[in-house]
Amino acid sequence: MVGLSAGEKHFIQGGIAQDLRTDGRKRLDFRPISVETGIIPQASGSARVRIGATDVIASVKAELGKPNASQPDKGKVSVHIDCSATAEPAFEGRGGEELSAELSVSLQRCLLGGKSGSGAGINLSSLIIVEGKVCWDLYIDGLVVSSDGNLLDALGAAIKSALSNTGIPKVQVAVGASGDEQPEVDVSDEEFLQFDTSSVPIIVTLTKIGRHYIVDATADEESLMSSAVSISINRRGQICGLTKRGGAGLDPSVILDMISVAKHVSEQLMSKLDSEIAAAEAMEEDS
Amino acid sequence: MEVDRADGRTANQLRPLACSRNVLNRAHGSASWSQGDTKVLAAVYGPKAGTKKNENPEKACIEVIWRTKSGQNGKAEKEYEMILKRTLQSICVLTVYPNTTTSIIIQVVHDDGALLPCAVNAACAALTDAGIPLKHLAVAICCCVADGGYVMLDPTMLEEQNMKAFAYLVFPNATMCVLSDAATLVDGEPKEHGVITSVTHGAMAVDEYLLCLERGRAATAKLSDFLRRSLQSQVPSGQLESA
Amino acid sequence: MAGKTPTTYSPSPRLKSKPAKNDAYDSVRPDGRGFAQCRPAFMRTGAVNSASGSAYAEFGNTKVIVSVFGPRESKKAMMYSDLGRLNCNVSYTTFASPSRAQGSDHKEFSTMLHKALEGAIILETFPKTTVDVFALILESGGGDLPVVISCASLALADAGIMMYDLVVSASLSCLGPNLVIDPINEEESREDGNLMISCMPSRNEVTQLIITGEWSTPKINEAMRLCLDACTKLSTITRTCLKDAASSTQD
Amino acid sequence: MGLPDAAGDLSSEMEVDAFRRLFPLRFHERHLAESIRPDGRPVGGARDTSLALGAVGSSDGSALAKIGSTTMLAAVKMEVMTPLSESPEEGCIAIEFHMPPICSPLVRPGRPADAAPVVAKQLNDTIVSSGMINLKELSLVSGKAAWMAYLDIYCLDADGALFDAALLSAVAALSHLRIPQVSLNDDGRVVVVSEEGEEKIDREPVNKEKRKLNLTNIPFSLTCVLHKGYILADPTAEEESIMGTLVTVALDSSDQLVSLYKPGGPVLAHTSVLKDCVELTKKRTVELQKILAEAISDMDLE
Repeated sequence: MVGLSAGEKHFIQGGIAQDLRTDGRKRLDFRPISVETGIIPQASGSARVRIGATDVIASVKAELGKPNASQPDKGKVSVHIDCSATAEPAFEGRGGEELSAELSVSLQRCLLGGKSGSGAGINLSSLIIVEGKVCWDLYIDGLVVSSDGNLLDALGAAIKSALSNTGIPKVQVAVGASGDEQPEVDVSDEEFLQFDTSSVPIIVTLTKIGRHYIVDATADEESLMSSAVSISINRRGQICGLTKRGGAGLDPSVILDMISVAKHVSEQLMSKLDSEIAAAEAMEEDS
Repeated sequence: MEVDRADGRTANQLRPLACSRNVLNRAHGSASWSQGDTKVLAAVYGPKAGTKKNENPEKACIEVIWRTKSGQNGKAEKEYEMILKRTLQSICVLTVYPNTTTSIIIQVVHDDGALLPCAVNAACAALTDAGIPLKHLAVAICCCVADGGYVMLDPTMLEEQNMKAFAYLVFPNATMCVLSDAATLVDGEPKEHGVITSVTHGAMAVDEYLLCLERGRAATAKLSDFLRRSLQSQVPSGQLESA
Repeated sequence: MAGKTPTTYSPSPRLKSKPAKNDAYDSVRPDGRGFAQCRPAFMRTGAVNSASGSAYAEFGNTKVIVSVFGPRESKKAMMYSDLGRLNCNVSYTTFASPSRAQGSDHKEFSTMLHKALEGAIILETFPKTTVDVFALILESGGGDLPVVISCASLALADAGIMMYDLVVSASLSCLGPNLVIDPINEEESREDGNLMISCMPSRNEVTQLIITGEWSTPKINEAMRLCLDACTKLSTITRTCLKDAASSTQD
Repeated sequence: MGLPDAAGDLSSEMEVDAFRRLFPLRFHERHLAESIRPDGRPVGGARDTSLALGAVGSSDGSALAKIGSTTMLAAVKMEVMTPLSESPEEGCIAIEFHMPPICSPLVRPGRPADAAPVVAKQLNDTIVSSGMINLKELSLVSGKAAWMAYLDIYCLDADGALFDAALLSAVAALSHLRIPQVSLNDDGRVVVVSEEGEEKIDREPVNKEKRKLNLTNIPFSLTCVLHKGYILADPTAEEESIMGTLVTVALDSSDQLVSLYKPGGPVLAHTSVLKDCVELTKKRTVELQKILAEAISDMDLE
């Protein structure tokens, strides 16, 4: 991690206090976002998102599986994030393991919502083929290629674009499969039905430095963070997940107006991301 | 009540003993010990610097590594390792090489009953071969108790399994010393009657256990002088068939 | 019983999940409590005397033991740091939950416990050393993490670790329109959303907040208000428990 | 603190706990000279023992045993298994001893304590060789279904004599065990007959009468420490670590010697010493049987 001298720290904090950050952005501005979809051919859906210098790749693989016994009418989704050593020397060997476990858990929490399935970004019941016997298993893998802060938002956006690029093959179930043995299922590889990602939330992380909080913090700003709140908000403005990271305590009222700010910022980010995805899809069609 | 044994031995007769020392050239000390078909190879890697975590640096530390013939180390092997470590700790002079670790590797070549006693004897022979300072040697024997309360020594695997109970006993070996007998008595009993280690399996009456102690002590006299003869012989790796 | 133990299954019937959307949410909960009523809390310090500080907590039938091993030298691999370190570990017993295989999420609990306590402990008072906080969940009756966090802060106080304030934690489930405080296993398995807050009551600071499921902002406000006053009630119980422990050692 | 002129009266100037930490062996030996121990017990006296049955709700049988401050929690969970081909009539018992990191400063999370598998093996040998459980009682439908009893023992506080407390809690948990009523449903799976409502009346329970295991000759044990001719019963962790020679004698109710376990140690155990240990264990077994009987009787009152 780049070491910051006391002078630099003071400089960054002073800047934020006057709503002017080192790279010229205001407190609530995002860095330029660029999205590419369909970059991994053998995955069902994939996307690469670059926010400033942070660069992440997400891929979605759909495979046939058996629903677990406690929820026979729902498919399964598993999120796994991997921090490659190219992003930071600290991620070498097992260094990045703790951070990637933490990222996987918060992403899983934001995507799957409550136990009864409400607020889930992905509608698990739509993944069912034969109740109790065969369903789709979605394996979502994220890879951090280069890290300059704000990993969670970048991964959230990458997963949302990868899901919108995902095609689930159409499936015929052989009739007459009685009893409890696995029914015969054939998967056609031409027609794909598009995955509906309307309710997939996006994640906005607000980092508190001194008395103010900023959006889309770079690695330097993150090293000054006293605490951070990541809020995932879906298109309808509902909050689908919230995690307060970082050590120092926060006053409840501060958290509440952080939530309102995040809702306001997420609308801009949502529209920007949708246009980027549409552009990437269009660019992918004609290439 | 004479119970004949499958291999025709009498109750107190041990299986043929064989001990050869200095069988491995890289180890500081090594010995192979076999009682009948049970054969164990022990290697000692001399006092190495440093002790393991939470071990007492003022004393030497003994580390036992048990290699089974095949497969993984289960709970039984862990227990053997702990018992062997405690037994050897009580016979080694730990204060001579403080802050060092002596590792003893036990490789089971073949197991046909009474495995732990055979390992103890092999470890003692290997320690003497490596020249580690010892207070006295340890001699181990397995006595099993038949249903009628009848005690037999050095059972094979088969006998061990279908007998009511069995006990592994470890005694210090008989010392020949110039002091008069009275001096070596410890509260009325000769020193070598003290039990270093005792592990029993299966239920038996208390006096059956005391009978095992008697028989075991009688057998250790024979074992001790076999051990002494095999150690004294100039040719360290001579195969000496027991009496 | 040699060799691989044969695979076994538990004969108890699968927890038949009640129809998820029974609209008429009965106003009384399965165990007879009101919506804003917490489970009876029993806490005691000094449960493990070979630890430098320990506590036992029983909320309804969630039973937890936490033991703290006072500032001791950290693992050799750690670099020098002039701030003390906190090392947390939460584990379940095999019989904690009805089905044996459960309890896989306790790795996640360890990091959450670490984040909840991190803000409250004055790390500068024990530089270069580590404070180990180990928790064992004896029986899991629902809402396990909040009980572990409150019990851990009590154990830290018992061990004499300098803290800004005691950390207490409460969780709340949203079942359809109702906000249900301190949920039990059954309610948690069919909740639409969950809010868990851990805070320092006298400083009115939130050290950790985790929300899952779909929430609107007004609902979050009300849920946080409910949780915070449950925390203040809980903190009075914790303080009285500490006072009794201190007074009993004097006389 | 004056210069220690003579080694003898060094202790008079230092306060007691500094002396205890610096010279633990001499501290204990001064107590033994007056044949008492630092916590006031006589040399042969055991610590006060308490037993609480039914400590864990989510298991079929459980018990919390406390000997002094050594605390053990044992719980039994019953699961159904298909019996092994060579013993179709018999169920099975799996005994597991855990030392979680909360019980002692020496245990680190992730790496199991090295004493744990040894105590687990000892427990397994003692319970199996005492023949206290007749595995045939665990059978449901011969050849098709049988009980697998998972007995898990957790050490909540390790302060010496772990084996005694573990064995006591295991035995108490097994005597508190209540086997759930089960019946075979249509596709051959064993399902608990839920007490409140009999869904299908036609399936009569398979094991109506067997509700409790009858345990014959229950084993109890006592650990003693041998030191310079003294036999200290029921040592604390400190005494165990200073005086290294431990002898654990396990007797069952008909005074059969289930196990005599002496893993090495500097002091040699002569026959007379072993006899005294067995006598102490006999007295201790009577005490423990009384405690267990009380615990079971007031548990039946509930």
